[in-house]
Order: sequence, then C-alpha cells, then structure tokens
Amino acid sequence: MGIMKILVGFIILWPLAGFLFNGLGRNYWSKKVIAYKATGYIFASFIASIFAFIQVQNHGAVTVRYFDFINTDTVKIPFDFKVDALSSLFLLVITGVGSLIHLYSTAYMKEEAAPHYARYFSYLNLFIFSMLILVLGDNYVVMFIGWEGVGLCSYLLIGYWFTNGNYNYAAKKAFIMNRIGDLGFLLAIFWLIVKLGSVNYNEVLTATSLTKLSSTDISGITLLLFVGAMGKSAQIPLFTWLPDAMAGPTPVSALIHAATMVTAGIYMITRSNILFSHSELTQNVIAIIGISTALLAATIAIKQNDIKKVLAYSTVSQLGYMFLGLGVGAYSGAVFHVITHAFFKALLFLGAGSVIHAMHHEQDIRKMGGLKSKLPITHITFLIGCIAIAGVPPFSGFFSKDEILAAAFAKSPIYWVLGVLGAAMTAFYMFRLYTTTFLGKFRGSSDQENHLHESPLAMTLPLILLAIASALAGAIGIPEMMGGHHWLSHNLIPIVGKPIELGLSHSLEWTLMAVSVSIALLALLLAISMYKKKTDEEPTTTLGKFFYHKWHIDELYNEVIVEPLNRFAGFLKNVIEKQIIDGAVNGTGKLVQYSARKVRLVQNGQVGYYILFMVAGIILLFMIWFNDISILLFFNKLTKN
Amino acid sequence: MNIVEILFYALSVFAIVCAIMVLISKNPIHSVLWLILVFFAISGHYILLNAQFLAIVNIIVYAGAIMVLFLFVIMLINVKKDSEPQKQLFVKLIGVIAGGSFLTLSISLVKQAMPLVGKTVPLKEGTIGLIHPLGKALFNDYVVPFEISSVLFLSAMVGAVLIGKK
Amino acid sequence: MMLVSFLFLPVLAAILLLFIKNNKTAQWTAIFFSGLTLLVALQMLYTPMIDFNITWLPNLNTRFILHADGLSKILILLNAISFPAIFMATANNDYKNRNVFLSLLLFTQAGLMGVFLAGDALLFYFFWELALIPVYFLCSIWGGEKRVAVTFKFFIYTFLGSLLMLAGILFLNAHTGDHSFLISSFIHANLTGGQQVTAFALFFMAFAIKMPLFPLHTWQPDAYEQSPTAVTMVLSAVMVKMGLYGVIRWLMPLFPVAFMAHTHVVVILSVIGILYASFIAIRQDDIKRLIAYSSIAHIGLMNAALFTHTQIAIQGALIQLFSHGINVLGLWIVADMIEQQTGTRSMQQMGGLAKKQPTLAILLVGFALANIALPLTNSFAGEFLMFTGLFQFNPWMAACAGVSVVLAAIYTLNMVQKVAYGAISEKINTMHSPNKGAQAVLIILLIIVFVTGVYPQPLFSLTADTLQELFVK
Amino acid sequence: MPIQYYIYFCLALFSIGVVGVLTRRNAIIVFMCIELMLNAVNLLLVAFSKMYNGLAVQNGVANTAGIDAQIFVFFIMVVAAAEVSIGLAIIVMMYRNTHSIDINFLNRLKN
Amino acid sequence: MNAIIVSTLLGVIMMFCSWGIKSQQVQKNIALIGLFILIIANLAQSSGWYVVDYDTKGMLTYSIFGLYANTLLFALTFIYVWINGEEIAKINNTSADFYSLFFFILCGISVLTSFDNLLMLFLGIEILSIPLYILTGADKKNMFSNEAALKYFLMGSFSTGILLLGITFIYGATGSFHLTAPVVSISTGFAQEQILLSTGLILLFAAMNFKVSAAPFHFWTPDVYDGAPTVFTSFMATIAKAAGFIAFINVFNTQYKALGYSWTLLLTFVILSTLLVGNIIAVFQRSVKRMLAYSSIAQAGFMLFALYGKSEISNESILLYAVVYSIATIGIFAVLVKMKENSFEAFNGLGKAHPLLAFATTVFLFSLAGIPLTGGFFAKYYMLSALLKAGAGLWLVLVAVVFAAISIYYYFKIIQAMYFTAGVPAINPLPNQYKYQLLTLAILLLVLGVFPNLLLNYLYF
Repeated sequence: MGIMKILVGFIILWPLAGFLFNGLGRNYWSKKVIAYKATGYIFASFIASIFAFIQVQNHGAVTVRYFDFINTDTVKIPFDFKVDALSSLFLLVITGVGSLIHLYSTAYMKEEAAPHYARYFSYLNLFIFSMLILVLGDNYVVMFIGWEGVGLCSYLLIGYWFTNGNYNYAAKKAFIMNRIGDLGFLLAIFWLIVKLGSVNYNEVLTATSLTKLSSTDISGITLLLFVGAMGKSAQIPLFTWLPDAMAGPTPVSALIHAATMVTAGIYMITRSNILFSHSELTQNVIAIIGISTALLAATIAIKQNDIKKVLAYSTVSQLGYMFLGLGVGAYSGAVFHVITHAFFKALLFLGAGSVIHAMHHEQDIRKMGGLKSKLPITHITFLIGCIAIAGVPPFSGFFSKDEILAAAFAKSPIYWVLGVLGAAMTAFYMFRLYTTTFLGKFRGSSDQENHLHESPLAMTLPLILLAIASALAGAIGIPEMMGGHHWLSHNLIPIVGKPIELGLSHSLEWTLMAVSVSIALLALLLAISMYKKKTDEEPTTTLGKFFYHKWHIDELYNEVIVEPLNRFAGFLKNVIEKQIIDGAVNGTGKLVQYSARKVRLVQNGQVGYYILFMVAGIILLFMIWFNDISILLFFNKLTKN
Repeated sequence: MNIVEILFYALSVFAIVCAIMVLISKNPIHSVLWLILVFFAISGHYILLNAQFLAIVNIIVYAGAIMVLFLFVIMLINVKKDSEPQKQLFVKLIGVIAGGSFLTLSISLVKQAMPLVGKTVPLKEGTIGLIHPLGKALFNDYVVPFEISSVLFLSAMVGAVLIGKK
Repeated sequence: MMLVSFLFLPVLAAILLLFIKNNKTAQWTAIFFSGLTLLVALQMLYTPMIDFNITWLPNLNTRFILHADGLSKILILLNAISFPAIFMATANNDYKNRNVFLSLLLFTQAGLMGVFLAGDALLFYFFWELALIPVYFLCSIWGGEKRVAVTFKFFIYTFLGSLLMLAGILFLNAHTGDHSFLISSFIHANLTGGQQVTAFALFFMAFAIKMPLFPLHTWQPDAYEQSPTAVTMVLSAVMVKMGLYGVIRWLMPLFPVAFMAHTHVVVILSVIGILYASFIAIRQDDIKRLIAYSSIAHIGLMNAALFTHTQIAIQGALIQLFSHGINVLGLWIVADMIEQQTGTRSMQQMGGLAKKQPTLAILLVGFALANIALPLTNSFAGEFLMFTGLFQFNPWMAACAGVSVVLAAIYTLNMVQKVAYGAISEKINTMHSPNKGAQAVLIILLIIVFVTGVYPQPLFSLTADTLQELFVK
Repeated sequence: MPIQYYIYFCLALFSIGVVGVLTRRNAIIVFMCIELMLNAVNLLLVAFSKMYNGLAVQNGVANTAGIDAQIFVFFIMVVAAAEVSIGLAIIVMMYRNTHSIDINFLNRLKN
Repeated sequence: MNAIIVSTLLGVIMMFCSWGIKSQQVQKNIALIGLFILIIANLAQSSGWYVVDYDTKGMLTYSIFGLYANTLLFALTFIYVWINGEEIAKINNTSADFYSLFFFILCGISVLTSFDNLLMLFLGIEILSIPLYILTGADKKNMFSNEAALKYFLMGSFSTGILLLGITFIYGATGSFHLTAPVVSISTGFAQEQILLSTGLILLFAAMNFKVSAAPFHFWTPDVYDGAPTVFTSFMATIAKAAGFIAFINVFNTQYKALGYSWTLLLTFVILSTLLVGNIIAVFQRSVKRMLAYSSIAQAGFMLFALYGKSEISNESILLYAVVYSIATIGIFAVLVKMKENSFEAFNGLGKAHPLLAFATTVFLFSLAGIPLTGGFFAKYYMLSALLKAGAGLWLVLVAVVFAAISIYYYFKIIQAMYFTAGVPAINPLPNQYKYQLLTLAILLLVLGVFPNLLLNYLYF
C-alpha cells in the first residue's frame, strides 16, 4: 500500500509536473531543457509504471486513496486509484509508447520556436497525465476526469497550429464529437449513482450490484457507456473527428491513435465487462457497430492519398476490430489488440512522420515513391509495421487479430467473414501505402529529392524500438493451441474472468487462421503488384469516388445535423427570441403606450363632456349597486375556476 | 282636493315650466328672468310648507341678490341673444338622455323606498319654519357652523377682490 | 456584529467615495474597502456566526435580522471576491466620474450582501431593491449606446417581478400567526394549498425574472451587452444568484406543497431554457451576448437542479452558485479587456489573440474550459451533482439538459476559436500590453477555478448546514 | 301631501338643472342651472324637514324635530351666495381675457 | 377647535398684512410664524389645552387621528410655504392675500378632519374649495389659468349639487345629519328598507370622489392642475387633496355598512378605473406638469385603498401616504416651478448642471414610484397591507402592483432626462438655499423610507 501510494504518485505527478514546468515556464526555458524535462518526466513515469507493474504481478491489485473528491451525505466520490493487472498494463503501454513519442517529438518539432515548443510538450505531458488518470481511476468519475482530459488535450494538440483555421475546426470537431460521447458516459454514470449510489468499481462491478439493476438498467447503462466509447474510440457514427485529427503534428497523431485516447473506450468497456456481459443487446450493438466501422473505415482507407489519412482510417478500422472483440466477449483479445496496435500504429505514424519530415511536410503519397533507399531505417521499420498490421504471422498483429476473429466466429460466422474481409482490406491499403511511398520512383520535386535525408537518431531510435515491439509483442498472447501460454489472458483473469470457451476445435481454428492469413497475404501481394508501377489517380468509378469522398459522411452530417441545427438556432435567435418572446415584452410596453394615446383623447377639454361623464359615472355606480349580487357571483365563479 | 293641494300642483307645474324655459330661451336675460320665476315658485312652496323664513330669504337672497348679480354680469359683458352658438343636436340629445335617465333612475328608486310609503308632508302646519324657532336653533345648536361660515365669506371676499382686481 | 460589517463597510466606502474626486485615490479606496470586506468574509468562513437581531419597525412587526448559514456564506464569499476583482480588473477602464461609479457599485455590493443575509422578509425585499437601483444608474449612465432604453426595460421588468414578490410577502404576512416577517413565522404560516400556490407563484415570478428563467429572460442579453462591463460582471456573477438564493432560502421552506407541485413545470421550463439559450448562444457574434446566453443556460441548469428537490442536485447547485460566479467573472474580465483595447465586441473581427497576447489567450481558454465544466475545473463537481439529481428526478430531463453539455462545448469553443485562434486580425493587432492588475486577478480566479475544481470539498462542507436544514427537517 | 310628490318634483327640477348644465354653452346659464339644482335640493330638504316634524308631532316627541334641515337650507343659501360671487368673478375675469363665455371654447387644456 | 379659531384669525391677520407690509419676504415670514403658531395651537389641543372650550353640539368631534392629521397637514403647509414663498410672490404682488387664503383653507381642513355632521362636511368642503377656485385662477392674465379656474368652478359647483342631493337623501332616510352609523342590517344593495340611504350615500360617494379626483369623476384634475399656476397646483395636489381623503374616510368609515356588499364593488370599480386612467394616460404625456396631474390621479387610486380597511392600519396608511406623497409632490413641483418650460426635455442634463437638485428630484420621483428606501415605498406598503388585512382579494393587490410598475415608466422619464440625456437644462437660476431646502425634503423622505414609525408613533400617544 505504502509503496504503491508513492509509485502511483510518481506515475501521475511526473507528467503533471512536466505540464506545469513547460506550460508556466514556456518563455524561460531553452528548447533543450524543455525537451529533456518533458521526455525525462514521462520516462520517469514509465520507470515507476514498471515498478508498479511488478508490484501488481507480485502482490495483486491495490487501491490507493489520496483524498475525497466529492464527499457529501448523498454521494461519495473519492479520488481513488486502482492499480491492477489491466491498468498496470495500460500504464506500461501509455508511458512506454508515450515516452518514445516524446523522444521522437524532440527532434520532429525542432523547428518550432521555444515557447511553442514548450507549449507542445506541456500539452503532450498533460495528455499522458489525463490518460493515466483515466486508466488508474478507481471509479467512473475519476475515469471521466481523465476521459475529458484526453479530449481536451486532443483538442489542444490538434489545434496546435492555431493560426490555421482548418486545424482549429478539426480540433473543435474532435472535442465536440467526444463531448457527444461523453454525454452518454455521463448519463451512464448518473444512472449508476441513482441506482447504486456509488460509482466505485468495487461496488458497481460486483455480483451484488448486478442484482440491484434490472435488465433495462443494465442495457441502458451499458449502451450509454458504449456511446461514450464510441466518441472516444471513433466508432460509427462518431468517427469523423479522428481522420480530421491529422491536423495536429504527426507525433500527436501517433499518441492519439496508439497509446492514448482512442484506446480509452476499449479500456472502459473491458473494465466494465461484468455489466456488458449481462446485456446481450449491448453486446450485439457493439459487435455490429465495431465490424461496420472496421469495414467502412477500411474502404475509405483504400482510396486515400494522404499518408496520415490512410493511417487514420486504418486506426478507425482497427478500433472497429477491437469493438468487435468486445462485442463477442473476447475482452482480453481486445486488450491484446490494443497493445499490439499501440506498438505498430505508433510505429507507422512515427514512420510516416519521419517520411513527412524528410519530404518537408509533403503528405501526399502520390508525390513520394522510392524512399526505400533514402530512408532505410524508416523504410524497414515501416515495413515491419505494415506486416504487423496486416496480420502476417508471426508479427504481433496476427495474434491479436486472430484471437478476435476466432471469438467472432464462435459468435457468428458472419462476423468472421466480414472480419476477414476487413483484414484483407487492411493488408491491401497498408501495402498500397507502403508500395506507393517506398517503392518505385521518386515523384516529388527535385528540390525535395535533394533534401531527402534520414531522420536523426531521436526519431529513428523510437522507430527501431517500436518495430521490435511490433514484431515481438505477439509473444504475450500466443494462444495455447500454438503451444503458447497466453500470458495476457491469464493475467487479466481478475478483471475479465476466464476466457470463454469458444467451443471450436483446434482444426477449425487452424483452418480459420490459415484462411484469414492467406487472404491477407493475397491482398498484400495484390496491392504491391498494383501500385509498384503506378499511383492512384483521381478515382473514376462511382464506388471509387464514393470511397474517396469518405462515403460523403462529413457532407451528410453537415446536411442532416449541423445545418438544420444551425438553421434552428438561427430561427430561435431571430424569430422566437426577437419577435415572439422579446416581441411580447416590448409589445406589452407598446400596448400601454398605444392605449395611453387613445385613452387620453377622452380628456377632450370640454366641460360639457366632463360633466356628462360624471353623470354617466353616477349612473354606472347605481348600476353596480343594483347588480351587486350578480357581479359578486360572477367574480366568485371567476376566482373558483 | 283642497286649495293647498291645488296650489301645490299649480306651483309645481309653474316651476317646472319656468325651469324648462330657462333652458330653452335663447336670450340669457330671459333665462335669468325665467329663473327668477322659478325661485318665486319655490318660495311659494316654502310658504305652503309654512317655512316662512326660508321663503323670504329665498326671495331676498336668490331672486333679489343672486339673480340681480347674474343680470348685472350678463349686461356687463353684454352677451347678445344670438351670440351663444348652439351645441350640436346630438350633444343636446345626449344631455337630455343623461338627465332623463338620472331622473327616471332616482324616481324609480324613490318609488321602491319602503320607509317613505305613507309618509306625508303636513302643509300649512308646524312652527319650525318660523323665525323664532329657527333663530333659537341657529344660535344654540348651530352656532359653530354659523361662525365658521363667516370664514367662507371671508375667503370669498378675499378671492373676489383678488380676482376682480385689475 | 461581523455580519453588519458586510453592510457597513461597502456603504461607508460608497459614501466616502462620493467625496474623492481623484480617480486614482478613488480606485484605491474602493479596492481597499472591498478588500477589507473580502478579509472579513474569509474570516467568517471559519467563525460561527451570531445573528444580528434588533428591532426595526415595531408596529409592522419587522426586525432587522442578519443571519448567515452556509448558503449565505458561500454567496457572501462570492460577492466579496467579485468586487475587489472587478475593481482591479477595470482599473484602467475609462469611466467618467469614476468615484461615483465606484460608489454606486459599492452600494450594490451592500445591497447584495443584505439580500444574502436578511432573515426578515421585508428586510430582504429592501435589500433586493437596494441592489437593483444603483445598477439602474450605473447602466444608464455608463453603458453602451442603447443603454437608456435597455436598462429601463431591465429595470421595469425586474421591478415588476419584485413588486409581485412584495405582494407575496404581504400576503404571507397577513397569514402568519404573529403578523411578523420572520422566515420562521412565514414557514409556520397557515396556508391552504391554494394560498401556497398563489404565494409561491408571486415569489417565484420575482426570482425567475432575476435569474432569469426562460421565457422571462429577454432583458438579460440586452442588459449585459449594454452595461459597462464592470456592472455586467456584478450582474452575472453575483446578481443573478439572487434569484437562485431566493428559491433556496424562501421558496423551498415556505411553500413545500406548492413547490413539490410545480417541480415538473419548472424543471421542464428550465430545461427548455437551457437548450434554447444554448442554441442561441451558438449563433451569437457579439462576445458579450454569447456569454449572456451561456449564463442563462447555466442558471437554467441550476434552477432545474433546485426544482428537482433532490438532495444531490441541490448540493451541486449550492457550490455551483459560487463556481459559476467565478467562471463568469473571469470570462467577463477577458471579454472586457479585449473590448476595451480593440473597441469591438464582434467576434468576427477578432482572432489571433493567442499570437498577440498569449497569456490572455491562455486565461481565456482556462475560463472557457471552466465554462463548459471540464473535469477538474470548479464547475464540474457542481454540474455533475446537478445532473445526477436531475437524472434521479427524471432521466429524460437529464438527457435533454445534457445536450447542453455538447452545445456549451460548441459555443464556447466557437468563441475561443474566433477570439484566440487564427491569424491576427486588424483589431486584435491594436492591442497593447494588458493591464497587469486585471491579469493578476484573472490568474487568481483561475487558481480558484482549479483548486476548487480539484478539491471542492471545502465548499461542500461550507454548505452542508443549509442542506441539512432543507432536508433533515 | 305625500312626501313622494315633493321628491318627484324636486328631482324633476334637479334633473332639469342637470340637463341644462349638459346642454348649454353659455357659462352663465350653466351656472344658473347649477343654482337651479341647489334650489331643488333646498326644497326637498324643507319637505323632509316638515315630514319629520309632522312625524314627531304625531308621536308627540318634540316639536323642533326637522328644524336642522331648514337650517341646512339656510347654510346652502349662504354658500350659494358666496359661490356665486366667486363664480361670477371668474366668469368676468375670463371674459376680460377671451371676450367669450362660451364653455366650448374652454379647450386649450386637454388630453 | 383651536386650529379652526387660530387659522381664521391668522387668515384675517394675513389679509390685513397685504395692506401694511409691502415686503414679500416679511409676509412670508409672518405666514411661517403663523403656521408655526397654528401647529403649536393644534398640538396644544392634542394635549388638552383649549382656547375656547365650547360645546359644539355634535358638530365637531376631536379624535387623535383628526388632530394629528391636522398637525401633519399644517406642517406640510409650513414646508410648502417655506419652499415656495418666493414663487408665490411672483404670481401676484400681494402674496399675503394668498397666505390668507391658505389659512382659510387650513380652517376648512381643520373642519374636515373633525366634522361629525354632514353640515360641517359641506361647509368644510366649500371652505376648502372656494379658495382653491381662486388660487387656480390667480394668474389672471394667463388664459390657461382662467380656463382652469372656470372649469374647476363649474364642475366643482356641479359636484356640490350632487353632494347636497346625497346629503338630502341621507337626511330623508335617517332624519339626521349626524355621522352616527345608521342602524342597518348588512344586506345586499337593493334592500327596500334603506334604498333612500344607499342612494344618498352613493351620491355622496360620487361627490367625494370628485373632490379626491378619482375616476370617473377625475376629469377636472388634469386640466385644472395643468392650467393653475404651478405653485398652487402643488398645494392643491397635496394638502387639499389629503384633506379630501381624510374627510372621505371620516364619512365612510361609519356609513359604508349601509351599502352592504355593494360598497366593496363600488370602491373596487372606482379604484380600478382611477388607477387605470391615471397611470395609462400619464404614460403619454409630454408635459411634466400634466404628467404629474395624471400621476396624482393614479396616487389617489392608491390612497382609496385606505377606504377598504376599517382598522387603525388604514388610518395609519392614509396619513403616511398623504404625508409622503405630499412631500414628494411639493418637492417635484418646487423643481418644476424653476424650470423654464414644462416639457421633459427641459430636464435634460440637470444631473450634471445641478447634482444636488437632481438628486433631490430623483428621491421625490422614487418616492412617488414607491421604490424602497424612500417613504413612498412604505406608503404603498401600508396601503396594500391595509387592503389585505381588510380582507380584499389578492388580485386587487396584484393589479395595484402592476400599475405601480407602469408608473415607473413615466416617473423615470424625468430621471432619464436628468442623468442620461445630454443637454443644457432649461432652468431659471436658483439660489443655493433653495437647493438645500429641497435636499432637506429629500432627506426627510429617505428617513421616512427607513423609519416610517417616526411619523406614525404619534398616533398612539
């Protein structure tokens, strides 16, 4: 307990310290200091994470409490952190990949002026900090704190080059889409508090609490949680922000897509698996949305020409896989894919960054080609990444993807078929990207060609390390069928329970595996052969255009949601507010003035009339006196009604 | 029907006719004269009611002083017969309707007033209208208002002077 | 006696200021006295308060009672923080007759203090008006070009509301056992259900106009836009809290039956208001109007929370009273600094603040984040609890109101984007180095934002007794 | 003589006065009509006075009952005289300035 | 009795002053001293010291309320003369004549606060009215003044006729002019037993409404207030009107029972129409003086609320209201007197040119509008409270409140002109002393706005 308190403190506070240090001192430190401190803090956090991990391995899960966040008569939300198998694993990935990305960034962002450099690193540190809070939190509220925190950081980082309007737009879009998801998450939390009076994992995620919830409750809560996950992990329909998030510096993309942010949704669902397992409905929804997202994004990725866009859609697609895994109950498979994906996607993004760096911020792959010789390290590492993501054994992607596909098959063969299709497309577009970028002839300007150079060590070192990890990470989850031990799923038993028996024979599994791998390989080879010589020009077929334009989803959203809402808001502002509500208020004033203008004419200056009115008044008084009973009755009726 | 009652009716009709004449005569001087006749009729009523003091005062004050004052003023400012433009007909009509409805209203009220049923006014009888009891009452019970009414005259005097001064 | 000093100090300063013609001296006098008030307020947090209770008008049976519980304290603290902050932040603004300006502001402060302290209905009404009248002059003299008409509308609108409340007070007074105005005897007035509803309606109108609650809000954006920003700050940071305070202090205990009977109506109205204001905020180009509508939305949420009558939501609302004040104060100060230096409020003409004035931009972003209740900013805890209570009350309401979380993000980020980001616009380029005092204030406020955001517990403990009072009985 | 007859008669005179006030434009005549109204009231008061006196005499209570009304009439006359003096003074003053006593022209002050 | 005698004597003295003493200042000072003596004399009677201890044979009866009302009205007159003395002198060279008229009016007021007989009511009203007709027409060369005087006179005489007819009917029904409550059972209006009494009371009610300018008998008010010299308008709208109200209450506090349920209805009708007419028409006025005339109608509507209550609180409220309203109105008219024209524009920029004067004006207007911290608030408050305690419906309070909000509209137009509109105020030069006098009034209102008790406690000594 004691040591863990210190460790968790270290893990969390180092990035925070980095944020404050760089954020507040942005005008004072040199770039060198900034870089060292920022990277160093994350690295220190990584070291602490390793110790924490070992501690958990040796002594089991620990909850650490610092103070009460909210402590009232009705609800208690402590600022608790839980270090267990799941979170410690995520800690390693986040801080590990994170520190590599920091290291990479020190070189990548060299051209920035010192204050902005500091700003960049402070955001980055804050990002890590938020993500750590997210995974460490021992209740949903603390998780939500991190959850929103990463949303904020993504906003800040995507809009890092704030003078560019489009980038800001992308940043805003990311934040708002996330917020929509967050709303779902929040509602789920409210629901939990209202029903259970607590949001602590150890009180919510227990069998007793399940008895207090009706099936509607569970479905509702899990669906809302899933909405949260949708936003953060870019699932249909909230995925459009992620490709746009490419507006940020490339290392940021790597951070968002690999180590942090998008994995939050998977983490959360895995964390709450007890609830999710109890709702058939939610699971189906998750699986369907997951696989649809996987396919949708893959089709779009095939037609993109921006190196980062391809990778971005690939991320969306891979996330879809993970959700498929979650939907079919393969929680450890999903986590496994998160980890392997973290490695190879970080690798790919950083590799892409290296390419872009070399190409002087040229991102269109049609203007690249033949970079193999110019950027050897980048090339090799990138290739490893591509192979890993394509699911070619024995690289890491193969194992994780296969685990999900096997579980999907067990649930429904259709999932599997679609999953394999997606895997094939993944292999295709990744190698389309690889081929167009690294093979063939250089297609850029001569000026760019002259300046092509391999990136400095600070950038290549992370590439190399990540490439090694991408290649070997599969080792933590080699299935027993292959003679492995599947350390990961064993490790996660306390959180997700024993893996479900799939009920598939070994031979069937082998067959499935073989089929998927061979289809992926076919697609891979097809891509290489197709793009060895030529590049994609503007698509001509209808379908091609449709994919190229990302299924027109942005336009669709714009037409169906954004514009009508905008018009609605305009209607409220200009018609309802100005004319009806304010009009009623001003109208009352005008009415008084109008009646003043009219009534005063009675006072016409003629004594004769005045006396006439007086006589009439007297007669009126008499009338009232005669009819007092009926008037009284009338009033009584009025007041009664 | 005895003579007193005949006198009552005659005076009443006379007074009302004269009053109407006050309204309809074009010449203001004629109006004044008609009004004086009304006052005389009313004084006649006072005498019928044996309120001799008031009858005399009425003639002296109203017919004698006040109406003469009116005549004076009319002559002073020399209002010609036709100098008063007539009000529009409908204004007159409304005036008559208003007055008429006031009359019918109050008469109908009086008709329904139960306590008045059977009450009569003794004519030619009673001593309270004579100077002696009135004087006694005035200087015993009513001395305070009597004195206070002097204030009224004072203020009227001051006022008349204030306004009348050039 | 300490409670009296909250009234005494501002009034003393206000009177003193009338005789200080020198701008600088006036400024420092105001800051000094309001700072003193703040010190007393801070001291108060840790001291049990003794009621101040003397007779006032014996034949009306009304007493001069000042009473402070957690609710009062938190609002007094907000009030005490706001004024020195406002004085500091607007020190460089060019107000003619500054001493009168400051004096009137201090009168307003005294009025507000009185509202939050009064334990007697008539006294409450008195202070309620006293807070309003100086504002009428402040806005009409020092406001924007349409100031007279707009302020007049504002004044007549709120005055009508408070007159209705006066009618309610009279009505209650006629029904109390001892014909007094004490809250306690009001609570024990023998009212039938129908009478409760009537009196409730009368009080509520006043509060709803003050908050303001949709659809009685149209005075507010205009007034905020046209007022001098120092006054806008007072209005939106502290004054709108009067309505919410009234709901907690008066409506809830006085008319339990009527209150419970109307929870749904009011909550629905509030939720409509939240969404309505949020939508309109999205379309605003004027930065002050944007903040105004955003404020309507936030206040609507607080009101909805109060009317759920769930302990959890009211707890949230209690601390949100404070947090919202701080946030909105920060936003106004930033908006004011921009307006003062660029002479425009149109966000279309802004942009590039982050490049020109990075510190200011950071502060703006900080308050913007607090405005959208990002976790670890002060609004989060409050809004979280309020939404929870709302959910408990009715999940659909919570869901509808929850949409405002997204909408808030949209309009707030729109504002940040238009003001801070992008290329440096012509107007922003004219900005020179910012007012150091204002920046210091902003930094302090931002620190409060984050400290109470990370550790809101002190605020919870401060208001615990009010909650006890409301729910344990 | 039944008291009602007096009341009807006096009300008729009073109403004629009212009609006069309403229909005439000459300020002096209007004023005269007001005097007519006062006279009607006077007569009515005297009639009531006699009525109460008669009742008292019948009951043998006191023979000065009803005298207060006659005193009242006396005061009304007094006041009327004072009023007339003021009224005529005002009319004359008016005439001096405008050379008219038509009340229809009294309409500078309106609305 | 003291007050009546002393005021008459003083009136006579003033009358002769115009002969011997030519200095306006001295005349004013004599008037002030006279008023002071009058107040002392009245107070002396309150504490049981009489000039003449005469049996009034039931004509007058002295209550603490009546005597205290006397004192207050005398004090208001004192304030009025103190402030407006110079202006009065400007109307005519013989201000002593006016002072003597004031004293006669005060005599009438003393009658009206203590009458116990309808004859005294009649006399009192006449003593009050006749000097007012004269004051209205005091500016002899001014056509407006003439017109106002004639209008006032004609309508006033007509209403006297109505009043007398009412009194006659009451006499016919009861056989007495005394104000003892008629022995009647409360019933609905049309009980044949008391038709005559009720008819008389309704006519009396109408006539009294005329005196206090309540709708629909208010028509004279705007024209007369507008046409009369401003100083005298000030007097008419305040002291004379307050006396009318006290007389009104005196009559109907004992007699209203004869009207049964109709009483409430009649009163409600009159109040509502008064509030409506006064407030609504005032909104559209372009002349401040005329606006104030309408506003005084509106204020009368408020004062009529006191007739609802039959309790001590209604006495308290009418006194407080009358005093506060009078102070404020005297003040605002005193400012208006110094303006070169009556339009709202004349006030433009006054806040800058004469801050103290503008401040005082603001307080007066606030008080008229009933804004807290000025006496006007408690005045309105007492009225509404009396209303509720008399068992009237809450809706009536709400209507009153809405009209009070409307009244803000026209009162604040002056404040807007003074402070928020730039310009040069069209104001005659005014001595500093004048400003301080007005400031004193304003402070008085502020004090009453916090401690209305100061005024009311004396009712219970």
